[in-house]
Amino acid sequence: MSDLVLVSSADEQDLRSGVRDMLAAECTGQSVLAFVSSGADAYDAKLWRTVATGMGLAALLVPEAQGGAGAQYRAAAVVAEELGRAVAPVPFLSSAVVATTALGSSASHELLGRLASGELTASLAVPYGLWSAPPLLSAQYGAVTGSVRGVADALGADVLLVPADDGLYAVESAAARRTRIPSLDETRPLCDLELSEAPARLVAPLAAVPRALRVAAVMVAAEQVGVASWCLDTTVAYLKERYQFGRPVGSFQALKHRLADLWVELTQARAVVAYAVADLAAGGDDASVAASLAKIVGSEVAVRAAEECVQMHGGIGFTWEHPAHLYLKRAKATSVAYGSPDRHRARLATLVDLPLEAS
Amino acid sequence: MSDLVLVSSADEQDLRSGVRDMLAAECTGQSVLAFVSSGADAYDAKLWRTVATGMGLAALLVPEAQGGAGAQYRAAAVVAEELGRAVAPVPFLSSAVVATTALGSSASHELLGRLASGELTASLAVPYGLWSAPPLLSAQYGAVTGSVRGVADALGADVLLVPADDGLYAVESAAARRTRIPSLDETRPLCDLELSEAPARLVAPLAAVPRALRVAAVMVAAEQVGVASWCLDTTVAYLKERYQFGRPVGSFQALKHRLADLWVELTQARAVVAYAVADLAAGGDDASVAASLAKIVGSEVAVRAAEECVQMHGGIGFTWEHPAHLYLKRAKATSVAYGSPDRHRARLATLVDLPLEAS
Amino acid sequence: MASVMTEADLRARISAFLAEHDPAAAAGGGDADRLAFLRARFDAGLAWVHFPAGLGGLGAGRSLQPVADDAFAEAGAPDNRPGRIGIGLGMAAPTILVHGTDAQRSRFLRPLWTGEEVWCQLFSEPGAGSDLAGLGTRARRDGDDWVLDGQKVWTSMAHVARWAILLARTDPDVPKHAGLSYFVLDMTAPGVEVRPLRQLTGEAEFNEVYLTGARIPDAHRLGDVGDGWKVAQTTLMNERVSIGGGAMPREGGMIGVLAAAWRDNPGVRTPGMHDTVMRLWVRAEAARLTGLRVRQQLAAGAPGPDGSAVKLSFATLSQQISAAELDLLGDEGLRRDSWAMGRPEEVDFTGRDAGYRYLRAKGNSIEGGTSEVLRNIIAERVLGLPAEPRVDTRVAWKDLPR
Amino acid sequence: MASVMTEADLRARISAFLAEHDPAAAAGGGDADRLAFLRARFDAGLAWVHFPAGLGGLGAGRSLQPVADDAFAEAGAPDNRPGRIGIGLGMAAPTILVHGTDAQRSRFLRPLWTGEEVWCQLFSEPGAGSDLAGLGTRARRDGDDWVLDGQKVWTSMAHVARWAILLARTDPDVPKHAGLSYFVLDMTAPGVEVRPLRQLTGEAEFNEVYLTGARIPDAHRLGDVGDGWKVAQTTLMNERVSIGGGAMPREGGMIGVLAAAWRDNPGVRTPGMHDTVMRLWVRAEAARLTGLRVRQQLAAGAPGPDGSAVKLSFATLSQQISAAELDLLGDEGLRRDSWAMGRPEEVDFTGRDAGYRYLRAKGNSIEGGTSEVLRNIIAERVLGLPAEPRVDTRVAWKDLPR
Repeated sequence: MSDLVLVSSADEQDLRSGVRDMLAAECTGQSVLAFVSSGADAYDAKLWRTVATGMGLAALLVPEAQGGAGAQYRAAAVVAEELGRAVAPVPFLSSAVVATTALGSSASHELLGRLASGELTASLAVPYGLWSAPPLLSAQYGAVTGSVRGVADALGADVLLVPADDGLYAVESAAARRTRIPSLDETRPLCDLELSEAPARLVAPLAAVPRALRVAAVMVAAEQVGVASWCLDTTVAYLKERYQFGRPVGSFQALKHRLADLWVELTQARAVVAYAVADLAAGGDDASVAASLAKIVGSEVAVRAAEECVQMHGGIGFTWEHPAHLYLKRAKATSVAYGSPDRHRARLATLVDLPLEAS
Repeated sequence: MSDLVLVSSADEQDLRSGVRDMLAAECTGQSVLAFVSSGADAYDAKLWRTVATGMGLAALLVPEAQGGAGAQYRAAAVVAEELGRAVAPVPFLSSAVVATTALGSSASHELLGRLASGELTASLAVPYGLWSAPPLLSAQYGAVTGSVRGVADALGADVLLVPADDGLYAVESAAARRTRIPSLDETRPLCDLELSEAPARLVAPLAAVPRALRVAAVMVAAEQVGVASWCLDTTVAYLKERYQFGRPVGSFQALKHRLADLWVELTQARAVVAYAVADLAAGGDDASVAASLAKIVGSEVAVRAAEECVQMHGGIGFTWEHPAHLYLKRAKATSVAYGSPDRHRARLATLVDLPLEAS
Repeated sequence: MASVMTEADLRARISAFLAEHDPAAAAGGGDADRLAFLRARFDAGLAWVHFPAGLGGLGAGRSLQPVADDAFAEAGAPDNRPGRIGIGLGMAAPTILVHGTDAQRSRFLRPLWTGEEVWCQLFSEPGAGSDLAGLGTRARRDGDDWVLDGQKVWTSMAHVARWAILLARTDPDVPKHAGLSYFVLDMTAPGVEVRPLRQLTGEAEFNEVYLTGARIPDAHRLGDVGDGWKVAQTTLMNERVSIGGGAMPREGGMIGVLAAAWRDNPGVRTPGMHDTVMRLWVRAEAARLTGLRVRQQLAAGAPGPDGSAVKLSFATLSQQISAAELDLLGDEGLRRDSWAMGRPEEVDFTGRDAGYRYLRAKGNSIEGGTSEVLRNIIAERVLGLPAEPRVDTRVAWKDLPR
Repeated sequence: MASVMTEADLRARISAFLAEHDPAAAAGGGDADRLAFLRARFDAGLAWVHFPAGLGGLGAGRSLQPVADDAFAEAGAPDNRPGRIGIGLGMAAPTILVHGTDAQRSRFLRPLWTGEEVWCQLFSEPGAGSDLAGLGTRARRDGDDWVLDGQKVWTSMAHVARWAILLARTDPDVPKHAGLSYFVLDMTAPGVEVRPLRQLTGEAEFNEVYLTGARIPDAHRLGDVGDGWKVAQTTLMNERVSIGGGAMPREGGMIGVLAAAWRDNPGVRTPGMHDTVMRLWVRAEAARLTGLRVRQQLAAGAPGPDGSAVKLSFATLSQQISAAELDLLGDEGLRRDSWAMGRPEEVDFTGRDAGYRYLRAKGNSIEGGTSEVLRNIIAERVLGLPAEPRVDTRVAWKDLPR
């Protein structure tokens, strides 16, 4: 496994620049703030068109046979990181990563082509914090019944992928009752779902779910690296220009040391995520260990970076008008998404033979 | 419990000054270093005579009927703290606290008078890290057989108090084979004991052991506060006089903030230990919770303070010639003595109804 | 100078007062009854008993105040809603008492204590947070008035306050600490504009206050011109004493919320979270016992520096505990009650939902002195460590880089 | 400037060399055979292949060095015991290569590489640790010699070294960085006294070196008079690169020791310790992957600053992991093998007993640059945060407070 490539290729660097430039123009702290403050939409539809259709990024994990770009995990991770850096309110993670991966496990499906083009979005109907087996709804006679709490991005999705008795079913979202929950991170809103004999098609085996969750853990970790990296960069820039006591605040050693430690942690998180992504791209020999590692390290650095960002901005970091809180909320919410660090450490213990109980 | 007195009385302050002044003269960093470097003795006999007989401090926890001062927990804690501050190599904790408390549970015993006068020392023959039920030796026909590993201060003790089948037995230490262990903290040496039909007298019920361990946890925590407080004071003094970059090193903000945090932790440890001692003195309504709290908080602050002391002294703190390492070793060794913080947190969880498992 | 008032004396006075003024009737009556009762209590010297006679007190020892408060509470008397007038009680009043003229004391203290007039504090500015002495709001002398221009921020209660204590720069040509003066501002005066300041919880507890040619009569200056920094020390000292103060039972405050979440949700327990909860429980109990010990030191007349430890660890703990609660609850903890912009007059750090608690706790290490400033204070004033090299204390304020 | 040497070229040369010099015979023979083989390898340019021809190298790319080392190792050739001559290889050699005269290079590099002559480093002083540029050992010119007086400390291998690289003050009347010069000292010269420095583990890895009128010919000066600080940067840069460097498998290093202790001692497991072990396992694996990525960046010719992250986290982790091992083992972990004062020539941080590992790890955040200095470097050079106000850079060294 040590021959996996952990550094970016030139193509990946170009992709990163392209996405970052686009987001700098179309997804600023102020625009996300306006999106969140209005609370009206499920996601930023205009931005999503640019991301999905304009730049073709919804197709990254769709097999080529279904009109996609093939399983381009390395590219998808670059996109996830940049979208995290911008706390972009678009369903890339939920639709283009999680739902697409779940569907991709089935031999082929026409839905995939429509997801690849950005024409439709889909959401896997599981609780946002799910990390093990999903709660199963009941499926009978081509219809699904039951409820799921706290589903990410289901509010704006066209299609819901619902785990039920004997497989994963596709349901038109209009057939479900969806209740929006005021959620800690309004850039990725949650809603509760109620399905009552909703017409459904079997689209994949249930085994698709754990695989999708594993990919989700890695991609959300890439996103978290983006969140942390915005927080660190923004804090450093602010501390260079903010003067107190006749000095730039960034010259105070206690803050410098904390930021140095944070940078070390971020550097490590980059390496861990790079490893998990490279492992996925190479076929996933170490996928379970790598995914848990990435989710733990990514979650911890994102939360710490966002907390330091708020604290080191002082009063202004505590206001609604400064975007720091968007990152704090995203960081904390994604830290429990697809399993908290604590859950993943427990899983890892089993995987690496460090059990709590004597065997 | 909130009417317990957590501040020192004038008498306690006088006692503290007296013990501290004596130790400043008779137990310096250099003298302890010389003691440890020679590795010859089990404890500093001359110092112990001053402490035990000269100042009468071995009698503090001996009931008045046996020639002692009564159960003066508050005074004993002051002494333990000051002895910790000086990493004094004397068996106050093991003989005058642990063994004395264990014996004191019996109605009356002539041994107590001899311990009170400092004429004899005793050691409870349990592993230094014991925190629950002791390993029991076998007792038959007034003789005890078996072995115990890693007993504190047994090497220099005149009498061993040995938990065996049906009670606590007193054994002349000459009747045991004692093997000294090179121990992390040579100011409180450990040894292994082998007893082969050693003549023994039943002196107390087995219930004496957990009670002695509870008192031990509190008194070792007081000692740890003394260790931490020496480390903090010494580091602060050094950083005021040590210049690097044309400035006193103590003017560097990163170090200042770490020391401020350490001071906060020490302030809290003082309060927790004061509470545990006050509770003991008042009859021990909350003794189990208070002892575990004190042992956890005391252990953590002592280790942290000693580690910071070594680090902030830079190179000189890593040498044998500077006494900082004596405190580091004492702090780390006492952190596992009578149960590590981790063990005590587990116990506390049960005591305060925060169980891991669903009930 | 020992107080001549004993606890028995005080209790006798209170009994006599209550015999004459029916507490239950006042509590059950209208606002006017309530106010009449409070005014009478003030006039009887039973408001803050350690204040001088004639100003709501009896010149008694500070330690007797709980006796009075408890006695009135037990009798069912109406209180002055201390949560709503905390700035007046905790900061303005002690400052007016020490630095005010007789006229200022007589005018301000009684309606302050009864709650008729709410106070706010206009110190912080967008450019002067930790470095309060660097503030730039200008006060220019004009006849018998001062004319104010500038912007203040983080002002709780400004939208309901009648008066503000305010720090402004009267001389930009001297080093920053020397050019400040301290005023009482009428919040209803022209040129005072209050705007809500929404915070990351969604609520707007605080305000921004814009001063545009607002006038303050010189008679409302507290202390000498140029002595503002000294006067402000009295205010800030009292602020620090009041934060994180009250006595609490075991599992009081934020740790009680986490402990309840643990007990109520056996399904989400893991060994790792158990360790986290236990570590925090121990830290919280240690902090609580420290608070208890600090109060005993205060009562014994030996106020050690441990109070700063209490405020610092309060902030750290409330943040760690509220974060652990979210970790424990997982996605269930992400559900908020609402993001609507409320304007709460009293703040409960342990209230609402887990997300609110987590977010609100972020303010605890910023408001009332950042944790960083507090660590500096501990390092220098408690441990006696040397100050950093200063570049801002000998230069005229106007020449400082900013 | 691209190297012309390809990997295939290099392999061909090595094969040719090995055909002429029997590696197995050299390894199995006496010291003289061993030495003859190493000298021949040096003369063939196969010692450090990125060094110039004639100085043990071929002017090849640095990335080809592992090819040579692996090939010789596979062939069973004797090595130069790199653990024993690390200071020569890692610090003295690159400095001599960059700053030395031709005569110095010819004299010193060959016996340095073959291990005939061991080197040590005389930089740190009791009064100059983190602030190395503040050092006070004086070098006074006397004819063609320099006369040295002062005390150096933390010198590993001084008791077996033939040569030392040494930094001394040649001009105390200028600011501290400007008054230093860099020398090569003959450790066998009169006036050089080496005393073992016992450390808290009980061992004496290091020495103190007292210089009392020791003489150095001016021909053994490296770089110009007054340029010592600049020359020392080459040395220190190479030191940092070499610390915490080697590739490791998962659970290599200290974490493997802790994991084994966990697996071997089911009786001492608790949920709390499990959480600690898992947290450290994750951190160690993250640090390992970071090291892997740093090496890939280096190989790709893009040496990012992540190397400082590796050294800093190595120190933190080795301390936390060794502490956790003691916590896990309880009183069994307090049993040491011995407190006797050994004089190890090579150090294994993961060796001996748990107590040794805990104590020795304390040095990891001090030796080779404290963690505090490393954090300053990261903050200023990587993050670009502003320096603190400096009080020591414009004053003559002799006038600095100390």
